Amino acid sequence: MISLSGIPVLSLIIFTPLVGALILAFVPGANVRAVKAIALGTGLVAFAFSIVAVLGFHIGDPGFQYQETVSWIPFFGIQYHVGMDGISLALVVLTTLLSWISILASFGPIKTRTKEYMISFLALEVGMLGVFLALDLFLFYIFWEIVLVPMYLIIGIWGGANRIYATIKFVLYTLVGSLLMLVAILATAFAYQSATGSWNGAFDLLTLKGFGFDTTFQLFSFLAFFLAFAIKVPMWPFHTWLPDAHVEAPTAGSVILAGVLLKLGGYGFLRFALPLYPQAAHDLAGIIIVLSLIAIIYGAIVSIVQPDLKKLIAYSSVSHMGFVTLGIFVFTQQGMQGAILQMVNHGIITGALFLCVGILYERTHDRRIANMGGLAGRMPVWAVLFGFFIFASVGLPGLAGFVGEFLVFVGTFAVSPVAAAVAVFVMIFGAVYLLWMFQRVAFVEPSEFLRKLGHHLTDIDRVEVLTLAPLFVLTIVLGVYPALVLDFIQQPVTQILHDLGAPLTGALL
Amino acid sequence: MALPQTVPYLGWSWDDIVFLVLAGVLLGSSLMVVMSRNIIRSGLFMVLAFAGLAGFYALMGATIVAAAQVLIYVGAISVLILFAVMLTQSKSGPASLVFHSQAWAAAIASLVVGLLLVMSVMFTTWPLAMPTPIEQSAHDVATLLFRDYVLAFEVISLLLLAAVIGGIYLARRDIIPDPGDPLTRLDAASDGEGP
Amino acid sequence: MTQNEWLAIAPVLIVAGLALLVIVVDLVWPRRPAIVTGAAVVGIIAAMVVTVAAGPIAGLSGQLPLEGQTVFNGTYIQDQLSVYLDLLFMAIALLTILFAPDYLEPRGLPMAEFTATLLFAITGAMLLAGAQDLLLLFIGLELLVLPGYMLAGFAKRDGLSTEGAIKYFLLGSFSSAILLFGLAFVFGFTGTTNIHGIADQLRSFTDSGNLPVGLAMGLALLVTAAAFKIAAVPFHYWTPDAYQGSPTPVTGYLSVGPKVAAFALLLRLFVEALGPIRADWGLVIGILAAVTMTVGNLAAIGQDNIKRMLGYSSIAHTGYIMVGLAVFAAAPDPATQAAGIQGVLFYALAYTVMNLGAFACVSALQRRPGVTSQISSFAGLGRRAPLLGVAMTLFLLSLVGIPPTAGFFGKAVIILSAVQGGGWLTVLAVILMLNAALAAFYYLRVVVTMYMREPAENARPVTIGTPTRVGLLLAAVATLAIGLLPALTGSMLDWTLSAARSLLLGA
Amino acid sequence: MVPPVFFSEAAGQATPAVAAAGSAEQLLMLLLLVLPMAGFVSTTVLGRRMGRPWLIAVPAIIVVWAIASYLAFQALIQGAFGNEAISFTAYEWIPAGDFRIPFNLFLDNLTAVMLLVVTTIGMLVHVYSIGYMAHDPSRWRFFAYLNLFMFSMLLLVLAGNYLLVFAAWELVGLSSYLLIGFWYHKRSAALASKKAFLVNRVGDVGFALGIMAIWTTVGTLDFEAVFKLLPAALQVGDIQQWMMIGICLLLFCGAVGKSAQFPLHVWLPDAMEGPTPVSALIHAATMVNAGVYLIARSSPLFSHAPEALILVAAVGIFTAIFAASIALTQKDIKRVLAYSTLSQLGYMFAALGVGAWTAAIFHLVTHGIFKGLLFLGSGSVIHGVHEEQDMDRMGQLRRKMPITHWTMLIGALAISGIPPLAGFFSKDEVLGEAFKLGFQWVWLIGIVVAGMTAFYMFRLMGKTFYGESHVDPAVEPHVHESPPSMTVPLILLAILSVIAGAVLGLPFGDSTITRWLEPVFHPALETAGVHESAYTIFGIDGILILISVAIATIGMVVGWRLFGFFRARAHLDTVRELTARMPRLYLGSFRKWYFDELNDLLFVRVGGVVANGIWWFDVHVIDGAVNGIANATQKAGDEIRQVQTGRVQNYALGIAIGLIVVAVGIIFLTTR
Amino acid sequence: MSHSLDAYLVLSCIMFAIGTFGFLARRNAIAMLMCVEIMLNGVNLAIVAFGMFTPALAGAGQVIALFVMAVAAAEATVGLAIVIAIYRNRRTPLVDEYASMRE
Repeated sequence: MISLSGIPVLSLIIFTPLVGALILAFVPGANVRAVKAIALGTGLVAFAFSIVAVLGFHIGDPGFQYQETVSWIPFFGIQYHVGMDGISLALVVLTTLLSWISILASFGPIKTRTKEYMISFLALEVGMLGVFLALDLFLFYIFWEIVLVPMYLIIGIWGGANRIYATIKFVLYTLVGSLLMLVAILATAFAYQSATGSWNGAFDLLTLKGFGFDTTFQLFSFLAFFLAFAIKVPMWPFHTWLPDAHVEAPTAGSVILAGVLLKLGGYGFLRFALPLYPQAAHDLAGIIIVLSLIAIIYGAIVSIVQPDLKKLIAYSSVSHMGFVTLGIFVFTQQGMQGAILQMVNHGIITGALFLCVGILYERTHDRRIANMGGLAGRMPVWAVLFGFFIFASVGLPGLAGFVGEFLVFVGTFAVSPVAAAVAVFVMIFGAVYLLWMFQRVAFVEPSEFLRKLGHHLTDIDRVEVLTLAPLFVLTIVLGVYPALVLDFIQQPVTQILHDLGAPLTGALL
Repeated sequence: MALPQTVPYLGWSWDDIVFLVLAGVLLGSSLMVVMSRNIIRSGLFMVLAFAGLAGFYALMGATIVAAAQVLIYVGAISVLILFAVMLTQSKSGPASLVFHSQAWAAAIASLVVGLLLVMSVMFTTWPLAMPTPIEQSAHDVATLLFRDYVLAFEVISLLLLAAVIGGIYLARRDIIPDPGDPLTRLDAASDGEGP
Repeated sequence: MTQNEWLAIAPVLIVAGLALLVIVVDLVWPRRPAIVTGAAVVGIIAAMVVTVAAGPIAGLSGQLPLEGQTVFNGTYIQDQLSVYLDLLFMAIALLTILFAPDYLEPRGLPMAEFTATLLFAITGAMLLAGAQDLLLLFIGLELLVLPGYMLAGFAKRDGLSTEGAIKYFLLGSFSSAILLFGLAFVFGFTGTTNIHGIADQLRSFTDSGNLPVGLAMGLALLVTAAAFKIAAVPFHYWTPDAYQGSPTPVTGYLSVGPKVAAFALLLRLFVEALGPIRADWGLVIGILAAVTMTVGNLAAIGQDNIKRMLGYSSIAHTGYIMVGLAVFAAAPDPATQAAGIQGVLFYALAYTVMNLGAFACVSALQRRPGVTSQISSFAGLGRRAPLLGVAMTLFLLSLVGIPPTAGFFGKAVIILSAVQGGGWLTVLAVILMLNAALAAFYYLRVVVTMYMREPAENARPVTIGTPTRVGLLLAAVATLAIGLLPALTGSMLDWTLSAARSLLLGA
Repeated sequence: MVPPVFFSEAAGQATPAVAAAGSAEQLLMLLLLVLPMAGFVSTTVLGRRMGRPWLIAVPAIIVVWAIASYLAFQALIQGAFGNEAISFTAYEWIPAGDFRIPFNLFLDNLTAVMLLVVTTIGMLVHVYSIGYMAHDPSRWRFFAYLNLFMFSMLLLVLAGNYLLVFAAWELVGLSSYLLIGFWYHKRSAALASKKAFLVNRVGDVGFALGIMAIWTTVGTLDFEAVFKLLPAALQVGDIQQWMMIGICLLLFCGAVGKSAQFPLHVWLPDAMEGPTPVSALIHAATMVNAGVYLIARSSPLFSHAPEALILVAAVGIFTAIFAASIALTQKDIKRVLAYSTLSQLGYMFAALGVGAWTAAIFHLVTHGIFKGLLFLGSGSVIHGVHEEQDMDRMGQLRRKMPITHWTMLIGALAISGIPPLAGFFSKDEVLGEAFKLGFQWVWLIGIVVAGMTAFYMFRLMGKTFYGESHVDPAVEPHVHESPPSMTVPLILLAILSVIAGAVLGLPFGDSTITRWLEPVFHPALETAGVHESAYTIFGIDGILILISVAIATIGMVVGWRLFGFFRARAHLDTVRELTARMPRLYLGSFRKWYFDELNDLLFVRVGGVVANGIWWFDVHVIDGAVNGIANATQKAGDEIRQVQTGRVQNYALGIAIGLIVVAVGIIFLTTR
Repeated sequence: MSHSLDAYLVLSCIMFAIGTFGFLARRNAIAMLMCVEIMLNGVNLAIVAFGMFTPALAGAGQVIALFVMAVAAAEATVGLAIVIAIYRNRRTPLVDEYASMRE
């Protein structure tokens, strides 16, 4: 452990990408090599900072660490207040890691307007990191919305054929949810102000979370937060933007979208919705559990018949993220820790899957499963890696996916065996769609379509291996030694459950 | 010759008779302004209406206003309007249709508006009003004008100046630029009409 | 006139004098737009400096007492509100003048007349901001709108411009008559033209449901006319036509100047004079606000002409600002009432910079005559003129209300006041937010066109003149800085709140 | 069956005590896992470039075998660990609040027996594969996978808690998937591997739920603790009897999947698409026994749920006869063996169900040996006739492949239960115990199955080695005996098949294996109230033995009569006549009672329709609603803009109407 | 009657309504302008009447009426200038033919 007192670690993490983006703005766009180098360098520096934060982190300390508070709009008591606990830490590291991987993975595929692309990407990273670190509701909301714009551009400019439809759908859908959340944030702050007579701390999570808002108010505010987060997660039935966005986004966009953006919703529930409105969370947990179960099974079943690789993975995300919400809303230590672990795992695994699909797309310019086949023979290393991540996604023990999923199961079973029994069926469906897809892509003889490509169908190259390697290692490490994450989130989850009060009872069976 | 206190036989005060006559003139000519087929006749009826109004002002004892009414409206504005009518009527003949196709709707709407206004006036007791007009000297008016409303008075001059400057700009006939001048042609299609 | 009166009126005088000066300059050096622009810019900056710097002498900038100082026999007031609005109007004038040459010069439209007319209008707006008397209010309003009609028709050889102008003029005069009748009712009922006098007279009608019918009718006339001036639905019909027809810099001006000034009228008339009977007009304003923003946004969605689209969108923004007024009318406690007014003022500022900025981008794009204001003109702008594209994107995002832009903070302040008010105001806040999402639909369409569509075959590079560059920079910086810069945001919030408070002292 | 009433005083010593493992044992146990894993990793990385890719994998497993033998020797013969199990925790795998799952290894006599079976057969199969796979260009993958399997299987038997077992359970499933699909370019192999994994997953759902139920009830998953706490909880009434039954049935679900019991048996025959050594190792000798192991391991729980045990017995014995009936008519040599495996596993489950725990494990061991032998033999045959598996294209191979022939003959005799070979002892134990414990119906069906088993095995032998040659004439001249690397394991396994039964099963009554496993099953037997009755070789036991041997002999003889034996001719026309006489039965058996068709209908067709239906719902209803809202909004906007006619009078009229509305509204709202 | 505020007010309201009708119904721009003038005059009548009958106003009515006249004059100036400008473009004073911009 290293001492980091007095160093604004979190600001360094958040704003490193911003600095990178500003530097890029002044680099001539024609100098693609420099642009790429600066972007990757920035991503790596941010990653390094986040590792520094990990090294300096006190695991046993239940509160927020590295807190920084700067008064921003004192009129309303709005502050630049950031802090990190175990949950933020896990997701921040995930974000910085996936960001530089995505940047690296974009080197090949992004051939036009590289500079703008990289600037968008770094801006996106700023927003995501800010969301995970903000402790001020207003600040949180700002970062939350900032995420939207670069993603909008990334899908809309560098995306596929139907990108404009997809990107507008993405933005509008998310915006509808988040704008209502803004109303709730402001209402919450005001409720605090009117009760205490002061705006001081009215937007500060740490002062607000112990504050007992009245029941009706909690209900409405929670619903507004819920809508925002549910759309982001996305929970059934707010998920239909996801397949479109994923299919149209460039590879790295999909990686970040699945890897980090979806986690914003889950994180929002944990960090804001539950501590602020515990009563409402209790009241609505039953419904949310049911929605999660639907998402889990429904997403998996719909995945089975998807003809497009990316769409399949997108729907599988709906299913996998269902575990996250399920785990959160059963209000048990195991469920919640499992949910967080599942977020990290899903980020790694699905990110890797999208990278794999992207690598394939680079060579074939196609993602239709029907056109694939026999790739195990044509691109053996790729097939091995793809298969590896598929099995991780299936939830094979020893790889990352399993532990989170199982913890959610266990946590759910303790509350509602029936819910667990329903959820556990995804073990079958998940295997069905992934293995069937893998069979059609990698096995049997190469299709006519692939044969025509001839020698263009080369195996994975060095840079691509480099993008997948960290994820590969992490998938194994987190499967074998999940304590790496679980230890960090133990205390915060205990704290959240403590804030929530009584365990969930009578919500569901 | 002294008139009797009231109108013989009717028992109405003279003022009332004057009021009725003026009201007839005012409303009748106003209607004619609105209804007349020929716009020039409309304009002339408007002069009459304005004059009738001046009569009312005089009847109430607002002599300054009455005078101004004659000067400004009857004198200046009417002439201005008539000039404009002449200017725009010269080439194309009088329009075959005076009224817009929505005239019936307009009639109903304005009737309702009028009824609402009249009823709201009738059903309201104006708390500060006296039963009869009050004598007001020109001096009072002048004092108000140049003391209390001095700023407004200054501003009015500005307003008129602005109107004049703008009016001149808009109405003046520019040296028609050469139709072959690309600038002019582009200008014509500069807004909205393009694809 | 006393020294105080001179000082209080000094900004107005400077601006009015500047209008005359511009005409003289044009007479001396005809057809030298650069000189006109330069003189106007310098003059406006001077007026702004005077407005702020003359403060200590007249008791401004913090030393100005909250209740302000009334001059000219109680017809004009210099208080926090009027100073705030004056500066805002001058900023509008400054930006408009900076943006104008790029559009006017290639079309052979005279800069001098434009500038003079614009400055007359600004004078009217400034008078409106400080008017304490119905008469001054009316005359200020006329001084504001009459030059507006002329500006709308400024491209007098362009059929669309004059068509827009005559529509604007006819309907505007119609609404002026309605307004005047409303004023007459109020004035007849209360027996005074003084704003405070009216408020005093009306104090007995504090509960809803006990207005004499004549006063109610007057109120209806005033609401109608005022709604027309701010372009609220269903009195908004003129807006799209006038906006589309006007020369683009004029459209930019029309979308902010008369609108903000009309809100100043609403503040002086409805809040200050009719404040005691706010329970009677609050609900109507609330309903109009909801209808206005919804209709404005819906109508903007399918619009292909960007000026017309921004016209509809400005209707929607009117709705947003009206929420602040509704908060004032319906809020139970003075603090929340002040917050509502603060929302109006803060949003007006944000709206000014972002909307003017957006129009400036359109006008810069149209520098080359023949470029239409169809959205398709923006195709590939992100690549043809990257900086212009970035600026336009910024303004559009701000109009949507994406943080950390001024538009977002403006909305936040208004919504905060609405949730403070509670009750149906919260519903209004939710409607506002849903509308913001709706608005994203069409604003982002422009971004799509700029970045995601290929430019037309014959698209030529876009060049921007220096004044426009400066103006765009100013607008962009303001759009970003309001909210993001702690010091600026804080002082703006403080200032708007004290302006609101000073207004409410009289109400 | 006996209700669980004798629990109370036995509770204390009922559970075997656990001792911490010494550091030497710790190291050895870890090495058992590390070596195959290392072999897997290094073969994966380096194998492609190695000329002899088995050079890492095979030695690694030989070492593992040696270690396992040493440990088993220590445990079983030396009794070095006493009657106790040894265990140790390597590290904490999952720490999540109260849910703390250690990575702990556990070794008791049951584990030791399993270790012996797994490593011995595993080692032999590895050696065998050197020859069998010699010509496959990507055989490095094969050896890597085999090592991965060994790692997983060893973890499965060594694991000290349920979750770890589950993890290993899935990992063997993965290895099985990879090995079945080894020739991935064959469509059938790709489908079979997927099917194996998926069907297994169905069972795993139950297993997983069972684990959750156990943890939720007692808050731990460690074997020792669970076996102590769960019965105790039942005793004091913390949990109900039905919960105990439920937990057992859920665990049984897992076992049904992994051990391919009815109705999840469908994957195993298809799994024969994998290379034959795989079939021998995974799908005969080791992995498929995991279900048996799991239930044997959980005997302290099952003994408290007699109702669950009845179901186990029923499923087991039904599978036995069901699979045997299919095996009668199959043409593919490996499929016959596969169904035979199912059938024999059914025996084991029947044994578990009746409470004959030791007999089940005994049969597991012997079956592992002779079925491994048979599979490897069949592999040798297939190799010999150039990858032909259809028995109708074999025949008369005994001369060309003598070693294969003789070893397989031993295997066939062993499985048929002919004394004194291995199968005789274990099968007799299973059937005898069933009869004596009061499950006469199990015994009866078991006897019938024994007859069928003897018949189909000798049908197989006849069609393959005797009768007339139907080998492809083009291949005929090249048919040859396999290389030593293949024949040596065959010979070794044949020897084991001969002696294993006698070594482990004698003396009757208090046999070696019974002594070995007594400490493990003591609590279960205690609970179930099963008391050792004296073994009466000249009483009931003798009679049972005679009956079963007689039935087996009959089956055997019918087999030679119809399909030939050494010089005896086959009577295929009789076979044809018989099948023609009962076409439905024949076809039903031949088509595996239409289970593949049923699955295809249920899961592929109906499931596909359902999935497509939900997708349709997603696109048209949910997303349709989203797009519908968007479109409606746009439409509304277009409609609203119709108001904008461009005509001033319309606008003015609008304003006037607005004025009227506002006026009426305000007057209505504000005046009395 | 001549001494009743209500009478003058009613008269003014009727005049206003007539003007409104004309404004809504006429097609000619100048006619519409004239109708606005009628409306303004109607209002002016009300203003003067209020002023004359209300002692508190003390002549303010008259002053305001004067101002309104000035404003009306300015308005007429501007309006007529615009009419003339558009007439140059469109060659017609009929407002309902100016509908190039719609929707």
